[in-house]
Amino acid sequence: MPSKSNKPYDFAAWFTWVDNPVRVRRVVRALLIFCAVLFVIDLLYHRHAYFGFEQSRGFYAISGFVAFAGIVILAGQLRRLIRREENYYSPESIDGEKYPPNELSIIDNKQRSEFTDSQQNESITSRSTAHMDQGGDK
Amino acid sequence: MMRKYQRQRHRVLQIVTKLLTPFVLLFALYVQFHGDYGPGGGFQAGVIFAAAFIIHGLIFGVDKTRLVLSPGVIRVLMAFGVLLYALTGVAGMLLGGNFLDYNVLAPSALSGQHWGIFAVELGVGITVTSVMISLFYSFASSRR
Amino acid sequence: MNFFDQVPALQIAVPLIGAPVCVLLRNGRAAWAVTQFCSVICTLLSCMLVAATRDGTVIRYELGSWSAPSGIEYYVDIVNASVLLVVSFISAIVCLYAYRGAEKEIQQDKHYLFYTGWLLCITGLLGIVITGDAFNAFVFLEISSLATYLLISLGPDRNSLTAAFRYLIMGSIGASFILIGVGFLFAATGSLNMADISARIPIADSPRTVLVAFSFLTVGLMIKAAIFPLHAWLANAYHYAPVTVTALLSGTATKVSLYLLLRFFFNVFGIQFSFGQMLLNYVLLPAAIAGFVLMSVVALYQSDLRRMLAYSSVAQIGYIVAGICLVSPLGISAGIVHIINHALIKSALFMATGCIVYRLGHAHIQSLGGMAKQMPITTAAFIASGLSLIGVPLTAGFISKFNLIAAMLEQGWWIGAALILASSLMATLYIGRVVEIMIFRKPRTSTGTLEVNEAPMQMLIPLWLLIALSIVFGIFGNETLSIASAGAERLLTGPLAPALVPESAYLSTGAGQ
Amino acid sequence: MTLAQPAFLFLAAAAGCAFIRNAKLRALLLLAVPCISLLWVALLDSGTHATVQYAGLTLEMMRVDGLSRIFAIIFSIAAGLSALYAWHVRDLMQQIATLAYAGAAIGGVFAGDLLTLFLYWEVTAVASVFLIWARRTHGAFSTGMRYLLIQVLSGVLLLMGLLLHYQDSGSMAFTSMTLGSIGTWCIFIAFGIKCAFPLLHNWLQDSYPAATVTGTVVLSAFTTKMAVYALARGFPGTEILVYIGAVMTLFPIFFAEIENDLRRVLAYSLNNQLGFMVVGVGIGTPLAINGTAAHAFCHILYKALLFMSIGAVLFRTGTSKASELGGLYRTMPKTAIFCLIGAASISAVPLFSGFVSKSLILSAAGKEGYWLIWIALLIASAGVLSHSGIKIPYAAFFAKDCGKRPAEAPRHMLWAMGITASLCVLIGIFPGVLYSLLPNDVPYHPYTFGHILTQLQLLGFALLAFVFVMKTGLHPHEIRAVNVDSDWIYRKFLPKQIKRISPTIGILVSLPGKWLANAVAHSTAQLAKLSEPRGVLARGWSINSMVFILTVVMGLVLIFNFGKV
Repeated sequence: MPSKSNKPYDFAAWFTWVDNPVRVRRVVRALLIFCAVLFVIDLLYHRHAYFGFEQSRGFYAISGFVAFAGIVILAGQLRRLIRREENYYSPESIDGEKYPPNELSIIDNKQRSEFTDSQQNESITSRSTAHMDQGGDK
Repeated sequence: MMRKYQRQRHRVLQIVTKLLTPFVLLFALYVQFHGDYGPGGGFQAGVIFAAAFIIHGLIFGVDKTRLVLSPGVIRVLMAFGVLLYALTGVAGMLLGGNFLDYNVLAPSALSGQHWGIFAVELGVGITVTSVMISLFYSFASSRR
Repeated sequence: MNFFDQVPALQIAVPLIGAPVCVLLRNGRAAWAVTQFCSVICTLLSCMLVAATRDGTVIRYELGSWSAPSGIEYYVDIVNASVLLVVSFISAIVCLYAYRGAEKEIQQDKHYLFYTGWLLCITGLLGIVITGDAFNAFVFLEISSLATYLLISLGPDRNSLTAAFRYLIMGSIGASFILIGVGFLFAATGSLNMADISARIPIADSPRTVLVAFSFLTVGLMIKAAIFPLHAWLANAYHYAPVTVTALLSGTATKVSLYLLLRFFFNVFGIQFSFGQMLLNYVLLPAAIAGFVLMSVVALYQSDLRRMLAYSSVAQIGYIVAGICLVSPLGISAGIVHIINHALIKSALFMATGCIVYRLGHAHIQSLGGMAKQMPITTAAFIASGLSLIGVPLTAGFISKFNLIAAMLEQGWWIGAALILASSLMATLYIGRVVEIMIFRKPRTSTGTLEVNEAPMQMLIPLWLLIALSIVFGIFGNETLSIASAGAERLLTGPLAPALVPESAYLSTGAGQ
Repeated sequence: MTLAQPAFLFLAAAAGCAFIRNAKLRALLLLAVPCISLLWVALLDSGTHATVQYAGLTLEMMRVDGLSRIFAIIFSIAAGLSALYAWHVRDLMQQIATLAYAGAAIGGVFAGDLLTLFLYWEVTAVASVFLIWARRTHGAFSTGMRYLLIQVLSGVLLLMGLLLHYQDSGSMAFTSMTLGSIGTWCIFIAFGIKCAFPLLHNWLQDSYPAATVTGTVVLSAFTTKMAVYALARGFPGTEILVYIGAVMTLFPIFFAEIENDLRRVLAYSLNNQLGFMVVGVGIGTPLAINGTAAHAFCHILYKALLFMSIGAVLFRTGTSKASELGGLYRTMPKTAIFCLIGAASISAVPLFSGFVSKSLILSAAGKEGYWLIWIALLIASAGVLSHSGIKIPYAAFFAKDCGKRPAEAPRHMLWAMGITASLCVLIGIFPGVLYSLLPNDVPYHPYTFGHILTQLQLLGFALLAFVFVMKTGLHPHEIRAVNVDSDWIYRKFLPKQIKRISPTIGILVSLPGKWLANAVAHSTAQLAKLSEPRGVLARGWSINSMVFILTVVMGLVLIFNFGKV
């Protein structure tokens, strides 16, 4: 198995942080700081605007937050109304059926299934040895 | 004797038919060839001519009639009649007239008409005869 | 005598002579050769006629040199010259196809009969079109009908006999109606020559007799042309006849009846009579519209390809009739264009179906899966002609559909135009359904593969010839359109004869030999 | 050679494809033709190039100007990229359909008159359906049928409209029209169907998830953008479009948010992006039209990129359902990166292509004082971030681990995605290139400090909101379900009603007589049943009934004839 892992660079390493709550928290904190800085700049900088309401301080920040949250919450409510089971229209509709496998090239890469949550190290070399398969099949 | 008149019940009919047939045929020919001057013509003559064979078939059995006039011959006659008709028409064309123009068939228009009608009526007569007989054959044979 | 002067007579004489020759030869192959030869000659002859009449010339040929009102005359103008060309061309192409196409469907020992029937049928059809004599048209109608019954009954299916018999009954009723109509016309006008009748109708003693004649002729021709409520014979006949015969008939028989309808309506009775006082629009137009809407729906539900195409034919005839009923130059030329185009399209579709039947032995739509793999050229042919039937741009079908809708809108007939569009939507569906199955479905056989080969080349070449032609007509639509509008103009000018033949010149009754 | 045009190249190649036995060679052809076409389009001079006589009309087959050129360029690029993406496809039907479809779309934008437009309009409809049917399932068949029906309906409406318009105005020319006559309304609705106007939009969400992996990428580029082009050409400045567009930007985001099938999410998102373009057309100022063209250009690229990445996921895992996916970054990191670039582009993050095009439309709306519309677009921008910017990559590549460990996308797909992604980034960084292609000469600078600031604020706080809804559990979970849209009316409601009503009608009319009842019940509600092979209309009628009908017809004819005498 390790024979396959001698690739020059593994881009997956860029994303391992998403599975680490500690580092996610760190990223969220960075985002908070970034937003705060933007907000402060907005208070200081006089923007050119088309409409009066657009001029008000923090307009974009508030509208971005409210719009996003509003959409998600409203959509959640909408789902209650329009949700149906998958073969609602017909058991043979595309929602219910499987994509015909002969059109695909499904490869479940067993060599890489060792890539698990426990792996925190972004360095490429850390993947060179075999790991216990901990999270591959949960 | 027994072989010749198998169906004893119909002996009278059979003999009368035998006697009548030549006259029917003769009458048909008269209607045929008289057609260009008086009432008559190929259609009527053809039917009468065929009637002779049909009555023969009815009385003596179709198999006997088939020996007299085999379906192959009928088929040839059928085609020949139509051909005669059509070729007469074409002959008119080749001789410089229109299709079915009899005037040009002979030196004088009158005799041309005569010959033309003669040929065409003969064609019609032969065709009608053979079609009638072949219809009779096919109906008679399908009943068996 | 100039050869060209004899062309109208040769048009009929050639297949007429060919038919008995086929009987005499008693050999399938030889009979085929004769039929092919005659059809090609007829095509060339009708090409000459079209070329000669395109500028509006009228060719009148006196049969047996008997002058017109008493003798039979052949009357050729651009309208029937183009129909002659369609009939003989379709016959030539389908005959080429029949060399292999008919070999499996028709018993070997009946082949020569088949070709005899074929030639007689063509003789009759060409005769109906070319003649200028009402009674003679009936005679030719009978010739073609009898030959058609024979051709249908030669089908491989047991049902083909029943189908032929039903057609026989309905066809005979239709023919009798036509005969009655012609009889009444004779009673009213004292003439059998179409040109003469058209001149005499306005001065006829008894307009009621003319009315009855008109009614009988209309209904009789409606049967023969399979216009909607009187179409029922067509589905069975097309379904159970040998496919080769269906390909021939779909391109010729109904078209010829439509031509005769045109001729009687416009040139014999006159527009004023047919469409003005007669209220024909209340019978024929609703029938046409109901036809193309309902029959398209029906076609959508068919499980057999031949039957589906048969119903689609009835729908397409509805288009043609609707175009004619508009009584405008655009409408009539749309009708004539569609007569030509639909003949090409539907014959091609039936020929493609014939290729399928040749290899598969049937044409059940659901069992056509895997066709594209095994018979790609046939499938492509079916798609190409199917697109033309739908009326996709660049195909012949589009030219007709476009002009028909344009003509409808010109008259302000919204609903008619919308219904045509709806009907063409349904055509999309019923063709699309078949195409999807042919290309994307797996075969229904137990092995999962369709064990057939591509149809023989002798069948595919004529098929593609026809398709190529319909594409050419689609791209260069001006050519057919100009012929059709010349025809429409001719029809709209009214009576065939410019002046009334004096009563004294009229000899006696009787028109036939 | 005046007639020659890129569209014919495509169509000829499509026809030629059928005769090439080697599938690799066909794939090469598929790739080569768009490249040639791109060069060709770039070198074309402006003006009318080909006029032909067809069916008694003078047709302008080839009109080149700024608007048609930019659409033709992006269509060529999209065709090339999707061909590269589809390098592995060996299916002849799909290859032919792709070429014909792309060619027709390019031909459509060069059409100088309505009839030529109609011609290509129909060809796109017919060619594209094969990309759906090529999935080869029953579901794909019925979806394809619905798709084809709606597309052809649009075509026939266009045909009817152009004929009426021709009668009203005496001109077939495809230029700016004003709504008013029935003809122009027909044309407008025909465009609207292809452009997926609200309530006419279902075909889009219905069909795109049903197409093949590669087919969806191809589909996403052409039909709708051709309609946008047609609107921009035919109805610029038509005010109703502004409102239609605003609705289009808003309503799909809610559906996209809760949709499970990621390709359908993208289809909703496509609909929402079209809304921006339609608003641009509706405003109709030179800046707005520029915005529409630029946005179409960028949108084709990043939407193709997103469809490609989700297609790659589908290709490797066999599903594109959010509920079945997650955590795929582990083994498909490159696809994930490309997907993120696409997501950034569609969300209009500065330095990505969406930013430089969308702001044109927003600025145009602002300049013309459409404040309500402007707010709608702003909300929609947040919505885009939510479903396309976050949901798509998050659900597929991150979120919880679904346990699947598919291999990375095949190399040619990666190349296709890579090129598309770099185009997105390049346009984002160097907008001047794109702007130089735009039809109207209006100077515009997207990268002003205020603009970047506001956009970053909008996106940053929207992201914050995402964190908020995730933490509070308000974010809708990904569950296996379908959501009914207005297609419910024709897929569920109407069929049910017809079934329900038919016996009622039968009972109602049974009072006057049973025969009549049957006749009415059948003719109103059970036409379908009548038409089945055993149905009354379709089965072989007996001679009796044929003759009966004949008598009736004869009677009618006589009555009508003699009624008048």
